[in-house]
Amino acid sequence: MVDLSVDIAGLKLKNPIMPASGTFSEELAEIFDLERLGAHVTKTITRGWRDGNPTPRVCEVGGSMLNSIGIPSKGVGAFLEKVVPFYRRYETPLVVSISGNTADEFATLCSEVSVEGVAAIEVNISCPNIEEDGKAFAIRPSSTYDVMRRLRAATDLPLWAKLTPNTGETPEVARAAEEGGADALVVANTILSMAIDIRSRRPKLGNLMGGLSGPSLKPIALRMAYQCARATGIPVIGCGGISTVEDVIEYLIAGATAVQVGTATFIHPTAMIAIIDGLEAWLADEGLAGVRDLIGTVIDGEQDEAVVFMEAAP
Amino acid sequence: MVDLSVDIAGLKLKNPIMPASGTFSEELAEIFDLERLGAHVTKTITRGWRDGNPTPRVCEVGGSMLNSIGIPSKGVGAFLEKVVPFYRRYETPLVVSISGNTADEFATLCSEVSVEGVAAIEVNISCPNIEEDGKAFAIRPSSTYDVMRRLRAATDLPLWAKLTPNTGETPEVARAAEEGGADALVVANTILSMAIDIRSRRPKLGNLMGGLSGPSLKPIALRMAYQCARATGIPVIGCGGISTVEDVIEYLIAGATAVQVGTATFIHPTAMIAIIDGLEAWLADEGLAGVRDLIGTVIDGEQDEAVVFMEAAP
Amino acid sequence: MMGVREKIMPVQQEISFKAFEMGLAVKSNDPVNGEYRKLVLDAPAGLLARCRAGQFFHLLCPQSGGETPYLRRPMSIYGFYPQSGELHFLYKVTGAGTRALAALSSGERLNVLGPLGVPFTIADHWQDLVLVARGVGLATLAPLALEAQRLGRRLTAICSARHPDYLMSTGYFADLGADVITLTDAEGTSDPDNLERVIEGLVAAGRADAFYTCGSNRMLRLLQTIGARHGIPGQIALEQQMACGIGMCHCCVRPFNRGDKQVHLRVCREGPVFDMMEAIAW
Amino acid sequence: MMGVREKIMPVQQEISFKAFEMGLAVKSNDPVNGEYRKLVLDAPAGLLARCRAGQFFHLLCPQSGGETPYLRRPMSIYGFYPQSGELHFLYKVTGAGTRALAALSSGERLNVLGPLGVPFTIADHWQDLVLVARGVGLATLAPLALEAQRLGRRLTAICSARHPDYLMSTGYFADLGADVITLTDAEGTSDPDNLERVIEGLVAAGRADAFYTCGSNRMLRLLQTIGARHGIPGQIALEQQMACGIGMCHCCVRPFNRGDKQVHLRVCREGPVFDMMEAIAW
Ligand SMILES: Cc1cc2nc3c(=O)[nH]c(=O)nc-3n(C[C@H](O)[C@H](O)[C@H](O)COP(=O)(O)OP(=O)(O)OC[C@H]3O[C@@H](n4cnc5c(N)ncnc54)[C@H](O)[C@@H]3O)c2cc1C
Ligand SMILES: Cc1cc2nc3c(=O)[nH]c(=O)nc-3n(C[C@H](O)[C@H](O)[C@H](O)COP(=O)(O)OP(=O)(O)OC[C@H]3O[C@@H](n4cnc5c(N)ncnc54)[C@H](O)[C@@H]3O)c2cc1C
Ligand SMILES: Cc1cc2nc3c(=O)[nH]c(=O)nc-3n(C[C@H](O)[C@H](O)[C@H](O)COP(=O)(O)O)c2cc1C
Ligand SMILES: Cc1cc2nc3c(=O)[nH]c(=O)nc-3n(C[C@H](O)[C@H](O)[C@H](O)COP(=O)(O)O)c2cc1C
Ligand code: FES
Ligand code: FES
Repeated sequence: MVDLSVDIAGLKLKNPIMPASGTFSEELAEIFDLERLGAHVTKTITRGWRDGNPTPRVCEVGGSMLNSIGIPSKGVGAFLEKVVPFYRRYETPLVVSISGNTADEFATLCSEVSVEGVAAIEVNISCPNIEEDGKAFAIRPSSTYDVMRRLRAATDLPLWAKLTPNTGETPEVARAAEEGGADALVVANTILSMAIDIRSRRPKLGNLMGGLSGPSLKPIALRMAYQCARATGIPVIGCGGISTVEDVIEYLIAGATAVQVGTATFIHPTAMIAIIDGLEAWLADEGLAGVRDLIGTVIDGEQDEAVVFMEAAP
Repeated sequence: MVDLSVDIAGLKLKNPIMPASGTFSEELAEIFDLERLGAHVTKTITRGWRDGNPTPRVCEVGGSMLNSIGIPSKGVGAFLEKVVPFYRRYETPLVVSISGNTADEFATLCSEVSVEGVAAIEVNISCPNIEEDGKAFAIRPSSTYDVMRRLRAATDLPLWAKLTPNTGETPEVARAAEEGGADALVVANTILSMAIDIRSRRPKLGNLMGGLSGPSLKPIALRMAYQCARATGIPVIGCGGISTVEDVIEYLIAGATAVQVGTATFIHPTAMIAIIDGLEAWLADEGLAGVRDLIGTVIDGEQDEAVVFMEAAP
Repeated sequence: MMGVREKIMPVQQEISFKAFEMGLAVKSNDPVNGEYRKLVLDAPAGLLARCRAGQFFHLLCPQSGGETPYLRRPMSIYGFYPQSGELHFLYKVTGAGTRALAALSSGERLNVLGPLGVPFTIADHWQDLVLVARGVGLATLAPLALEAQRLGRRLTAICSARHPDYLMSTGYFADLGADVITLTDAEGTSDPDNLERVIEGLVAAGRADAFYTCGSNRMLRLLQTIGARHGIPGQIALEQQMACGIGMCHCCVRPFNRGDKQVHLRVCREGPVFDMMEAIAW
Repeated sequence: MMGVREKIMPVQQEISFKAFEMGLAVKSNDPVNGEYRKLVLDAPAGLLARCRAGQFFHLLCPQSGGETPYLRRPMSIYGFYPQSGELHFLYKVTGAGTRALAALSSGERLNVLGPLGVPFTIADHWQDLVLVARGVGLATLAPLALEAQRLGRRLTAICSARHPDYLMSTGYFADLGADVITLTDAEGTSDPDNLERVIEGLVAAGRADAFYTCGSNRMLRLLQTIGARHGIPGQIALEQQMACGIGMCHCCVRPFNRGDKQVHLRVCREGPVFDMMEAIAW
């Protein structure tokens, strides 16, 4: 029997496979037993009620997708009343994703969701920081550090910081999150993209732009996961374009301790189950004792990160 | 007869289709008549001789590719002696792509290549700025502005600034390039990515990381082209993932005045010719008088750019 | 690689599985007329037993002719026949996904996810049903005729099309004992004024306890007006771009009037069948 | 959409077109043994007339079984027969691209780009040629036998393989009048020491004016040693990951010794055939 369990800053998961925020909800329990997952991760909520973006909120781009759901939210009250209790029936740890447009609001929400039944808080700092120039907190190291300090002070639960690919400073942002108090990094959110219908000359999303997810995102998010694992000492949870066991193995080798599966669940609702079974089989075939024998085993010749970054730019 | 010609800051092109730097060279003349192209764009050169990166320099990722060629260069002397004269046989304007790791070296090279037979200079500011922290000039507005000022002072030829997607500040960088003296923007270069061979546990590129190009890049680069066209008053040359006429039309509608075709030429060496013919046929079918009737015709409800950016982040 | 997907999952204590992902064999896939095709799949009895009129399946269209549709495509259940073990879809070829469907030949497998969504309901006191359909809307409304027959209700099917050649399913409705009224653009009978006259006639004759419709904006407005005028309720099946199809992603919302508020509801989950009076024309 | 691609381009003044992109029909595609397959394409005379031993084509492998190979795959010309209008490839199924090739059936079309690269050369005073091949290296070296026969040179073909069952093309070489020496791991005859003995025997017999080899590092080292010892020249065909295949992208470089410098040369353009003494073992 191979050991699929991993440890994310003290939180033990029975396997390293969990859903990505916004691509998972209670409804999936109608398709398979959610107890099989390594963790449950809820859609990002905000404190107050929000409507989300205009439709269409989704479109297809060459084997991947764009979304501009925005963050429709019923608010923290409804969340604590309905969503958290639903997940109490499972032993699987519950991770709650939150967001806020100001550090204040964000921190308040963070303490409000620090309740029994919540095992960790994922802070979606890819959302706009409206106190500065409307750019996501996680675009710059300084705003990342500032908001993480505030969030750290607001809860004793493990804090997972979810980074954005819309930055040129991934290692610096990762270090800023660690210094600000993050216990783990979720790498990464979607990358800002666009598609236009050439017949109507309208953007395919009601919101004009949206986030790219699915297979096209994988090489970008994998690079970020690798950079973050090297740049920090905290666990990295890889996320972006995972749809097969091979994708998961690639992330683990790159240095991720666990992974999140997003868009793939839209294509195959049981994708995560297939991946968990497949990972177990693959490890057994390779004669490995467990997932932990795979994590961070990339043979990279210990190249200096800065040099690597410089030289890779064409 | 539809009019395919476009004007890039005073430089008239017979059609809006040109190759992307690094994906084109004299050798292509053995496959079709290079006179058919809107412009010729050479591989980026540096002042001195450079070796380029370790092999493998290329790998495939789900319907796209990564490269870490680096910038092997024979230096400016060899370039002026061999390459520039080759293109003199064509009437098609020659655009020379240059790069440098310091503003000084970059500016010197810029004046050195300002010779007869060169119609415009494309400055690849996606290369590392080793005077700062090794990040590409075009990652930040300030370093973009500084290097563009130096380059502007070094030549009277039209300057095209080639931007990078490895930034969270595309509109700001675009404005900085314009203010620094760019006559046009080339949007964009490749995005930093990675792939690992799960059997050998080695990165698939000798250089560990490399740039993603091809179809996966399209929604990202299209978004940037749209942002740049809105943020500045100078022409935008779209680049990233173009392989069909439909892709070109999408970029033109988004606001690009011309486009560059890169990786698609590796798959079909005559891709650009097919696109030029196809564009002419499509315009005729639609009853449009010329390319210029298409540029920037996206119906975007004049949404405020900052808001759009904020709301798109999930 | 993904072979485990069709494995039977252990039953959970409190939640029972409602929708299934499975590969079904194609029995036939033939053109109905120039624009529409009917796809017949071989489906297990257990799956067909769960199907209801108005629900849909989310179809994973295969790669075909160099095109690779990525997201699933929602398709209404056009018919489900536990006796013959068949699941039917009626579809219009519009883009990459439906082109890929059109390329399926007998014996090939199609991965389907369903049944999904909220079905039509027929209240006990709705004895006379009126169904108003145009184009591919028929696909969604057709199984309602079966259900009406099963419950012994009378049904009038008003079928509208561009041209008499494009009228579909009229024989199907007639066979199930429905009164069929056909209206076409070519004959000049499908305009809103005439449609209104036809429906008002049914109302006057006491043949309209409830309306059922689908898709068209113009029809929705008209039926809402007539419904409000006479206090006649109704249901409408709506469409929206979807990703997950099961309620997770909130891609597929539409606005509805509920009381004095506007609410956003998910077409895949709270729909695709909605209260006709709450729906908002677009 | 891309239909114009195969249109004939206007001839330019100073530059003539050397390589062509075209779709060729598959005549056959059969297994040669467990690991290798032979692909025979129907090719126009004009294209075959340009082919030379040692050159390669860059193949656009189709989508197949859910896999979508993106970049082209380089394959040596295994044979070109203007009389029968055939172009042959011998390939080993290793990954997505070659799996897609293996799935091609007669009549389907394969998009090829070529012929590309620098061919083998046979200097006038090289009367006795020695070819040393293992595995798929045979694909590259085989057409050299044809050329040798055409020029009336004597050829010794040393064919090495894991097992006698995996020896390929020995009949082909023999038919062309070559002396064939087979060495296998299974029989314990393929080790470097024995190979060296065999080659030294040929040298001693005056049967080795030039060496031709391909791919293997171990063989390169051995032949360089023997070559240096006796002043015998040679050529080697090398491989490298490629993107464009025509010299534009600089993906495919390898280091070579030239004078006292190391230079980087493109396998697709300055190669795939290089001077054996300049090549650097890896
Ligand atoms: C609940 C529901 C039931 C439906 N039932 C039927 C039916 O029985 N028969 C039928 O022919 N069509 C039906 N449709 C519409 C059908 O889903 C679309 O025609 C189909 O998705 C088009 O896919 P495509 O790839 O061919 O077209 P494309 O235009 O290339 O599709 C591009 C994207 O847009 C989405 N899309 C395009 N049109 C629609 C639409 N009208 N509704 C939702 N998404 C769309 C596609 O799913 C895909 O993601 C139904 C839609 C819904 C929501
Ligand atoms: C000039 C030249 C001639 C060749 N001739 C032959 C031949 O006649 N018969 C034959 O069986 N093989 C030959 N090869 C090797 C052949 O190109 C590879 O086996 C093939 O590309 C593998 O593709 P794949 O998708 O099946 O494997 P994958 O491993 O999935 O390929 C992944 C990527 O790596 C590249 N790649 C993998 N192996 C090689 C390799 N050895 N050389 C270059 N690129 C590689 C592929 O092109 C692709 O881009 C030749 C290579 C070169 C450079
Ligand atoms: C429809 C949709 C909604 C999403 N909503 C959220 C969200 O609310 N919060 C968040 O942090 N990420 C959200 N994401 C991003 C995903 O969590 C994930 O980071 C991204 O999709 C990349 O993973 P994937 O390629 O596996 O989908 C959303 C993604 C999608 C596709
Ligand atoms: C092999 C390769 C080499 C490249 N070399 C350069 C270069 O030297 N300078 C440059 O500015 N961009 C270079 N690029 C980036 C391309 O010019 C282009 O911006 C990018 O590939 C995106 O376009 P595409 O998706 O059409 O390929 C290179 C790209 C590739 C694939
Ligand atoms: S399609 Fe995902 S919620 Fe409806
Ligand atoms: S493969 Fe592009 S230069 Fe050789």
